[in-house]
Amino acid sequence: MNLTIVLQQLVNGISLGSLYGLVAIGYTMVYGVIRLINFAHGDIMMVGMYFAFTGIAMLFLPWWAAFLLSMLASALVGVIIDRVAYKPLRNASRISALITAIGVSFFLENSFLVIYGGVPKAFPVPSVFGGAINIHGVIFPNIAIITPIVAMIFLMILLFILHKTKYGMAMRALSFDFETVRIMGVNVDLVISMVFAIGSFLAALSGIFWAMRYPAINPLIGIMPGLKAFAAAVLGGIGSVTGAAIGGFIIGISEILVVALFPSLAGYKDAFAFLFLIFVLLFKPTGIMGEDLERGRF
Amino acid sequence: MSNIILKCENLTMQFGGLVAVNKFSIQIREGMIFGLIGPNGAGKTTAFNMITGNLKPTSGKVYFYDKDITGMKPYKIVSLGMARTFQNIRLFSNLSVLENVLTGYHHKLKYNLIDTILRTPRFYKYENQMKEEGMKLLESVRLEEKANFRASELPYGERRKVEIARALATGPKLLLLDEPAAGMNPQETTDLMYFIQEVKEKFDLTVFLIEHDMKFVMNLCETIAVLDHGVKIAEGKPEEIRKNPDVIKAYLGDINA
Amino acid sequence: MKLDRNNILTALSIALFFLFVWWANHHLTSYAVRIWEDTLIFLMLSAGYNLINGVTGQFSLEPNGFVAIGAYVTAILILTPAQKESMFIIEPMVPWLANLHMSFLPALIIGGIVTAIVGFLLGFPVFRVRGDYLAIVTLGFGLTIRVVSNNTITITNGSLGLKGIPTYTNIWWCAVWVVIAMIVIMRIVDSAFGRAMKAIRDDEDAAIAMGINTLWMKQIAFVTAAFFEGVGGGLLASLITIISPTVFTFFLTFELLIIIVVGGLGSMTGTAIATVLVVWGSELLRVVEQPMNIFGLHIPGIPGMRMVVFSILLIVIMIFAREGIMGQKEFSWDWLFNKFKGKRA
Amino acid sequence: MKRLLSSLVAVLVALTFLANASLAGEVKVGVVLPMTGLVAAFGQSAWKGIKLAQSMEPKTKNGCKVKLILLDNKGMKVETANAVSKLITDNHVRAIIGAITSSDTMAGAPIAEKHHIPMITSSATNPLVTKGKKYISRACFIDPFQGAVAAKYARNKLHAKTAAVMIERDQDYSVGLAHAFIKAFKKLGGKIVAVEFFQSTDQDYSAQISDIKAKHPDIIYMPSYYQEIALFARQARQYGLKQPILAGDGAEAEALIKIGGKAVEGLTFTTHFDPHAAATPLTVKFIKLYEKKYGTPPDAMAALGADAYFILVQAINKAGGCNAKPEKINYYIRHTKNFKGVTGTITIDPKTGNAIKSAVIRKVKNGKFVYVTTVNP
Repeated sequence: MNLTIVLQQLVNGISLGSLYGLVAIGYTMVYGVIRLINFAHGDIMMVGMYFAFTGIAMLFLPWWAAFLLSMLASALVGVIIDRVAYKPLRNASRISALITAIGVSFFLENSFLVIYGGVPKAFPVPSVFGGAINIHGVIFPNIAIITPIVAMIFLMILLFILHKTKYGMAMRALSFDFETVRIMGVNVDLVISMVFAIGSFLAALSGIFWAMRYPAINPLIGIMPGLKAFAAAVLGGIGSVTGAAIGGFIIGISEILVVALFPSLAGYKDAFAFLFLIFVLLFKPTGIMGEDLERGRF
Repeated sequence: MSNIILKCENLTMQFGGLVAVNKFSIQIREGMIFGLIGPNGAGKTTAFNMITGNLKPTSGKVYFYDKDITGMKPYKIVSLGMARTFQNIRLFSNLSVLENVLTGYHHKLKYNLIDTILRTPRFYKYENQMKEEGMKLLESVRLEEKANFRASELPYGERRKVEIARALATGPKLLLLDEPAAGMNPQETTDLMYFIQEVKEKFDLTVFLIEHDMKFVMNLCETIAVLDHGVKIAEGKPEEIRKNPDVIKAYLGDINA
Repeated sequence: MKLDRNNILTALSIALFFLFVWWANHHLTSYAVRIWEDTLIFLMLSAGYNLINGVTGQFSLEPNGFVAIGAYVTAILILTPAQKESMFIIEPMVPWLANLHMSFLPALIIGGIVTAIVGFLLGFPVFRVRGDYLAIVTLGFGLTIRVVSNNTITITNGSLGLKGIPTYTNIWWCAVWVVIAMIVIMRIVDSAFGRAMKAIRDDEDAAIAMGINTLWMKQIAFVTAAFFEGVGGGLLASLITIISPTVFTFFLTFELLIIIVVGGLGSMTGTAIATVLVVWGSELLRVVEQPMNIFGLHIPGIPGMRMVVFSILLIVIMIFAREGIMGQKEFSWDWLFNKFKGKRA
Repeated sequence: MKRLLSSLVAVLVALTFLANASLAGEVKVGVVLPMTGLVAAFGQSAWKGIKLAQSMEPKTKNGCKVKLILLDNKGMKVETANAVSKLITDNHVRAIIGAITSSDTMAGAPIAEKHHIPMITSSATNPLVTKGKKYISRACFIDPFQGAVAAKYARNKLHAKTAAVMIERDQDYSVGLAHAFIKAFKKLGGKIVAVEFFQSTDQDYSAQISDIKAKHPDIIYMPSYYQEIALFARQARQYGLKQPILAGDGAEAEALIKIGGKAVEGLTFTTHFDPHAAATPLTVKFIKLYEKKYGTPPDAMAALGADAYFILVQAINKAGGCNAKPEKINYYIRHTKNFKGVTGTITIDPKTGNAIKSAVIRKVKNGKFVYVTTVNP
């Protein structure tokens, strides 16, 4: 194992990690405001991929238009899911909501299976994102470099929204106290919808970049990254947006590096994220950035 | 003089940088009704939780009859003879009133899992014995007619009584009540006062209660301690406390409100 | 056991159940018998699952892991050494396992016990967390079991799985085990242990304050569930004759979850009704995936519709009928007689 | 709630009867395929092939319609067993086509065997599928043969001395085929320098690629499915791994080229048939109709599905057409000799039920699959 390979893998891990991070943000924000593990969040990634696929390969839109429309449509799907399936359960037990979320996840997977079939689709990668650059023998695929940059930009925009706009601040306030926010005259349901919209928008973004990195998509593709992103969200301290991003990086980088350094453990790769998760929950149940599991913050 | 049933020595609880309770020390003698008062957020419930084992104190000691119970698991403390109720009544809402009481017997259960599965004579004997005891207990608090009601179907005042009965079922020597009168109207409060005195006599208890309602405490307790910002600022007989300038200062807003 | 009215009636109804099994075995098509076998095994799995999820209120997602362990242990024990030798083509099996061979009953029991031990050991770390975190951690356990069974090639034969497992399982094995499971579980529920479990479900902190050792009660529920899920896994292994890591995916857990939710979290009676409805419903729902002609109208089959229907069903139940069929209520003879008397009066 | 459920059940029961109401003059054939789940792609392909084959030959000798009853096994073993059981005792089918994967087929096999109903699988290549069974046959060759063909090609044609093998650890297909290849390659004097593992859900192979790159093998053998192969090839080429990649029949799908793009250029694989090597007149006809109906050339799954159907119908005809008994159908399936099918000339060994047929080697050239050579057994 020489230095070039380690460097190469590191870049690879950072880009994978930023994809997990983008999905983890959605988990963490939804958990922050309504205390629900949105099981279907990973599937929104898949929805984003298929929407973008439809836009490019079937409607022949330019890629940027297809991507943007896909993210907006996925945001809408997220909002609809919340309104139809989760909202009636706001006052029910958290377990009821969680079971419903599992149901929604299965519903999304299977309805896309019915609509698009189980055959993996080839995701059309725009040429800008293809190719690789070679720096002194170290090879960096373009997508691996673009991904973290895009993720960073969106993270900055999100942090700006959360800290500088009225609704962003309402989102943060919601994670502390529902009633106070309601009294303050903010439309709580609207704020929750916005949280779902933002989370789903970012999940779709992540999905699209995932699909350009691994351009074969199928209806079950969101499950694994979704679970790992959830582990990342907990690792970073659920409720913390920055924590989610950091958790994503940790999971992504360690996953790639462990396989690179110990190839014999490659078979156990999918269990790593969960071992991390269990470890964190057992020894530091609040995650890296979080303070208290029962008290969310952004 | 009777024995000291509960002794706290310099109990301290820190949450992060925040000191919720600072060097809290008290002694409670057998047969007393002891009250702990203080404004909202003074650290009363935190102090309670440290005594009952729900929270592990940052430093300090708790003794129950000279036995060091600091940091002991709550269910073990219960079996030593200390039971509690909660500020916002926490009954097992889907269980019947009788079943709620029966859970109190659990720590001295006399049959095991094998008896349960094989339904041995021992199972029937002790199960029936428990149910009889439970009914007797309910009779003594005049709730026998509600035995088969679901806990969530009872009116508020009765729920508090069931919660106390449930605590009594564990066979306590010391009963800790966390704001028993919270959320009650004056009539219910008066009833509760008599009720607490009655069970104290009947079950030969020592009672340690937290309360917000000054009148309730003044009428019921023999000794009162006052907590403010995590620090004990006074202790004494009701009339002494009433006159204590520190207490008046700490409570000013509250009393006048 | 006392010979009172209720116990006699219970014994009679068990006899009636076995009579039904005998009748089914002789008069139903082998397809119907097979679905009944599935139904009974699923009933055992979901009864255990409901003990931990519904009665004790610890929402967890591990059954696929438990079923896998039971299935593997049982399969390894009932396969002959010769079969194992011919099957392990990548790497030979570890010798002490390769030479182990026994009959079905001890194999099933050992399968259950091993699963119970794993459940016991797992209980200590996972019950340190509550609520939705417990769900995720146990979900991770199920996934880990799959990853492990894929990688411990000298024990599980990796992805190739175990093939040609002798078929001992028949409807009688399933029926007897399901009766045992239901009796054991319902007796636990109807005892001080069951009350303590329900107390934990309703309010864990209050349960602790009542002197209940909550970890221990959760462990009893978890280990009991693990035992029966392990035995169920063994029955399943011998029924389908071939197991591999892909048999025990999260999908299995999802099916059990639907069952206990439809039946009512916490009600074994509900679980029994729901198992029959869901397993048979799932078979009948095959119709929606086949092309149909209804009054001359041709509707092409839509593969995958079954799962869509099931997931919608789950969501609808959670939103509009969270209690399921039975809520937390149980059928009991007393209830039946009271109802009877009430109508007369 | 209760009322809702019971009425739901009642409707379902009614629908079942409607769906099952059969007409006279039919020969019912069950089809068990994964139409949903992780391997749905193969099931859906095979179903296309089977349906087309049925439209080409919808009737048996005496004018009976072949009625296909498709059940989805979701790619799951329990479901497969239930589906086979239902087809036999509920639908009274006389033969079954299916399932796709070896393990699913093996879960259904004991039931078909017990009821003496012939079952023919289009694509289960594991040798154990038919082992010791009297009623299970297949239209495809078996893994040891395919692995040996690949090893021979690598050693003799590509003159490879060393090979790296990429194994999809949780696919018995991949593990079995890799095992066969390694054995044959070593026997021919080759050396395996690296064995790398990955999981079905993996999409990132950079770690394995780095390791292979360090070992400098002459070729890379990756017996896996097209999606994984295409993603692997893309990443391998991106990271400058230039050795030829060799694969098995799982590689054959249009999606391989769509996903892999330039990276799969030159990729070589063993498979069941090649349209351009037009083995039989049926091949030509089938491909033409397939392209007309679906707009793409058939993949191996479709072609094999069709062959399973054609072999079965031939056997039904020989066994008497309309009134053919399952036992007799089975006899004629097992005595299929020099049948000119879509995937070539097929003979089924009466003793083992395995198809004896040639393998084809194809490669990707200019974004198309092209014929390389045929290897006879």
